[in-house]
Amino acid sequence: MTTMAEFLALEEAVRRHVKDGMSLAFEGFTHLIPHAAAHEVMRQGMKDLTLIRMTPDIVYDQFVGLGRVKKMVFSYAGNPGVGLLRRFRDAVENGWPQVLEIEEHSHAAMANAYEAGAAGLPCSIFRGYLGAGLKDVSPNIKSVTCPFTGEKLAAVPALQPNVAFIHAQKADKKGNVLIEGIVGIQKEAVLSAKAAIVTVEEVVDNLDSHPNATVLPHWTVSAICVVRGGAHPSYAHGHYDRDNAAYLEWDKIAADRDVFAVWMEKNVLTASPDDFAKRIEGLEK
Amino acid sequence: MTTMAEFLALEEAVRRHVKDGMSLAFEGFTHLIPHAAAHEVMRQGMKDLTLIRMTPDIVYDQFVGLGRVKKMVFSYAGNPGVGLLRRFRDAVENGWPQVLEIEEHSHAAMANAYEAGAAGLPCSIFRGYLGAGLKDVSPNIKSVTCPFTGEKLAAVPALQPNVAFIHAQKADKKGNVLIEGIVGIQKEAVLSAKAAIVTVEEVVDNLDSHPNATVLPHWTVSAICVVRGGAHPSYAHGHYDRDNAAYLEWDKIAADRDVFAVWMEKNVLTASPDDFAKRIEGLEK
Amino acid sequence: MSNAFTPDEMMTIAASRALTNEDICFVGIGAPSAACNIARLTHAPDITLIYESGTIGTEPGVLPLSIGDGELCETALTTVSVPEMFRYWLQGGRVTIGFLGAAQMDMFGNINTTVIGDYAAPKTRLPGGGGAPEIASSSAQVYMTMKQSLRGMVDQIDFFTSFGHGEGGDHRQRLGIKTKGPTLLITDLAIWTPDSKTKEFVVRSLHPGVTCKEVQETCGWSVRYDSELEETPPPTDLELKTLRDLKTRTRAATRS
Amino acid sequence: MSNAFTPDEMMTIAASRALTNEDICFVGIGAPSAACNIARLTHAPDITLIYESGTIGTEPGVLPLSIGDGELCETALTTVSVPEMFRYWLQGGRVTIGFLGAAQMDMFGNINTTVIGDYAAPKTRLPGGGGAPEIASSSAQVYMTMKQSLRGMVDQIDFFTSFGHGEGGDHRQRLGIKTKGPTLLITDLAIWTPDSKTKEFVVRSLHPGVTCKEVQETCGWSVRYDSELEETPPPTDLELKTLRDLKTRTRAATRS
Repeated sequence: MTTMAEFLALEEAVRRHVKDGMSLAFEGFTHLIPHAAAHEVMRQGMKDLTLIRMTPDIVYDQFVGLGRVKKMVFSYAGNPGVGLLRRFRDAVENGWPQVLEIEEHSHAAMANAYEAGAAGLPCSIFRGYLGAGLKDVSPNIKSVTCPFTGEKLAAVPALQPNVAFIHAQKADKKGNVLIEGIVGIQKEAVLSAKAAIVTVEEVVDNLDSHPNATVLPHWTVSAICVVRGGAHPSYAHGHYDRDNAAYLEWDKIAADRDVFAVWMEKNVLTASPDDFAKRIEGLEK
Repeated sequence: MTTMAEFLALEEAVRRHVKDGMSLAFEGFTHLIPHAAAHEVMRQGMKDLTLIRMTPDIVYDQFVGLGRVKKMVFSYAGNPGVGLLRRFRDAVENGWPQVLEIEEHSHAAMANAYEAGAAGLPCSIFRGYLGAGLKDVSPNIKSVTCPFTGEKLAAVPALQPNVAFIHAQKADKKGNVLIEGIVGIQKEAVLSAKAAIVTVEEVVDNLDSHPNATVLPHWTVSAICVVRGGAHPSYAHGHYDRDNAAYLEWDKIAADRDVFAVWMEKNVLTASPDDFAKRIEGLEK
Repeated sequence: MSNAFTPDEMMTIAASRALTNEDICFVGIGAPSAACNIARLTHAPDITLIYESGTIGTEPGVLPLSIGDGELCETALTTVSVPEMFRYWLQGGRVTIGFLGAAQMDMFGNINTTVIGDYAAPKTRLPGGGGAPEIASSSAQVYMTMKQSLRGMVDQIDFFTSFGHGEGGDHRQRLGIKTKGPTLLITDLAIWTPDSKTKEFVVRSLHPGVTCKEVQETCGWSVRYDSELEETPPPTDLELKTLRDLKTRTRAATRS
Repeated sequence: MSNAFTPDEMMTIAASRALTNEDICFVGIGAPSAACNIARLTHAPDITLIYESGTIGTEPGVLPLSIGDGELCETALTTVSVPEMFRYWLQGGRVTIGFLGAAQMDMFGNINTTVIGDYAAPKTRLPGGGGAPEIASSSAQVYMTMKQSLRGMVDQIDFFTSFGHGEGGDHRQRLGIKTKGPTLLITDLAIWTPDSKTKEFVVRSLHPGVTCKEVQETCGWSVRYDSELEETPPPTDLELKTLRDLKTRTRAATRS
């Protein structure tokens, strides 16, 4: 995918690039989780989504609880440092508010699958799933035999989301994006996707980082949206800390269908991207 | 491979880790080429070597001209910015001073093969060699069919050198190694090898770099040897420039078997690692 | 400081003792993370701790709440991408100890963190495997730590999230797995290692004051004991102080 | 400055004109590198230049001597590892133009930089393919530039280092190659593009003062000309000054 970054309001970026039935990846490995972008998609009402993520957490619990998700592709569905995802459980165990199809992998498999997507390959091979049960329940885990050694390796298809969303610390004025700290799978998510929307803390004249820092050139990104605090309640290395109370609170909110609905209405469905800046007050570095 | 870095004199590191008949990779992509380490191996007389490198240049021309190389595995054998490698040509075209077996790949194939070695896989798959002639002359280029799409992909076996040699800017006192700038294939070369010898410009208290900089932990390195200027006539980003005159001069030295022999005797076989510091005078930053 | 200690503290400290300065340890969150950091803060200052978020050689001052806390990156030697972590560092065979917790395990060290009940229609949907399937097969050895309970230590796990010794014996070799698998289990009551032949976990040492009866009452399979059963040395003052200080620092940091 | 220009200068400048601000160009060393940088310094300041050493979005002040000069890294937006370059950036389908030189090519844009003579017993051993085999198949299009000579532009190449249009026609599609392959050849005498059907390179434009006879005398196959043959516009003053300044800066930097 070669594209050209446009600076857009988040509302407009989502309106232009996201449609019902698409596969979306909101990536972030505990760090830099694109909450603001996900909330905007929730507000605009897109449904029948396939949501992809290694570590779906609160934000996917929210999508699932709202009934927007047809299928989830993932490797670890938990509330980090807290416990289980209660809306996700309700969907899988009780089909509420609707049945949720799942495609489950290991982290190694998902990481390899994104990597293959970024590399333009149809699949990835790795030494994985040895003795593990997932390969018996997932049709997307196959094997390939090494033509040199005869070793049987696991194979998974490349991930190629319609749209990848990430949150990053900075973009420069041309739209080049810098990610620092725990960089996770974000570069691969962007490079594997057909379109990529990046929310950033700030736009600067010059990225001014290390020659080998993780930078996404502007022509790999479809839209850049400035949303200060857009990763809240997760954190942005060098900008603000994780809001741990919010993660603990989520466990209570998500425990009850009605409490969840009320909370979502107030904090997501009738809120705006601008609200995130307030949420990081007191957490800033 | 898990090992523990020892700080050694280069002479001792080579003596301990290198033996006749081994496969050695001296890596560096124009930048940070480990000339000093290669010269030490030449001085200690190891022979019947399999030399692996994406871009064998002057230093492999020297090994070949000395008759130490049984086989060369490579993807581009040239004198960078100058032209052909004349000792290499003499070996391939005339079998002088001895017949040279070659295993030739594309850059993409070699990069993938090192990557597979670093990743502990027996082979790598990629979209490569389409219509290209090398796959008809190399037994180490096979194919694998994607189990999901049916696409036929190229496959090459992992590279797993006995010893990898790289030159780096810095090590800290524990032996952790920092590489900055054009990092090439050096990390993969070290991680794919059974042992790794790293020459460095200097040892510092603290690497003090970017969180996502290219760092090799001390337990991935067998020996660290301080050799200031050890990449000469190539360059070390932040330390000294390329000695372009030396590359041009090599074209003349290597053009003649006798001139080559005299030059090697004086500048390599009777020289020492300490000579490199003098060679970068006037090129330093 | 009181000399009394909780079973939880004994568990963490006993687990920490198994680690050495030479280990490259792939750390699971929770109990494994505490044990690994106590080792680092006491007898194994040079141990290398790796978290799957990409942080290598990390030295957190407080216990991370998640696998990707900023603290892990800020104190790390270097932080790599997640695909690199799984490809070069775990699959590359560089990890000496994979340290895992479990929701459910059996006597052969097979682990379930996926579902309670049937996979397609689970009674309880758990988070899933995350890194565990390949940590279990690619680490040179696997250490495990969990609190004993009849729900946790079961005769039959509901799902093979990650493979320990399978049905026991040479089951790993038969599947072509070259690593050792689970070689140590530390619970809040005892230290277990596998029988060299059957690979069934056998109690080798009881923590101070623990009885065989308590071990059996909290374990879903029929427990085997070493003929020369030992008693785990109690926590030293240093170990206990280090653990409690770490927990205090962690609580303070989390609250702030 | 003289208005006179050399064929070499005309070649570089004509090649530079084919590039646009939107291009992501994978740059071969030598003539392609000069053309790409002239484009960047004249009409296409926003072009993205990538060199296979890992440097992305590089803006060298002087022409690099090699594919991995420090100048390329120092002026780059970012520098990635070589495996990442070939996997994510080239194979990932992000390159719009692969710009290659050649030692030997045929009328279908197939390139040989491997051997003159037989592969197993060559008359002349050349450097080999380097990045070219996959640049030729993974870039959306391939531009080529070389000086004409009977040794270089031959009826049959000795080795298929990289694949252009093979035997012509739909040969690429038959091999499952989805990219366009060579779509432009700029020599010191002319501008060539492939026949839409046969894929044989056809001269579309002669550089100022060049005759068809000169083109044929320096080309090893029977040359076809466009029925509406054009004349290449001569270098503008700005183009010529930019190129000469760049060469002067490069010479000064190399000498120092």
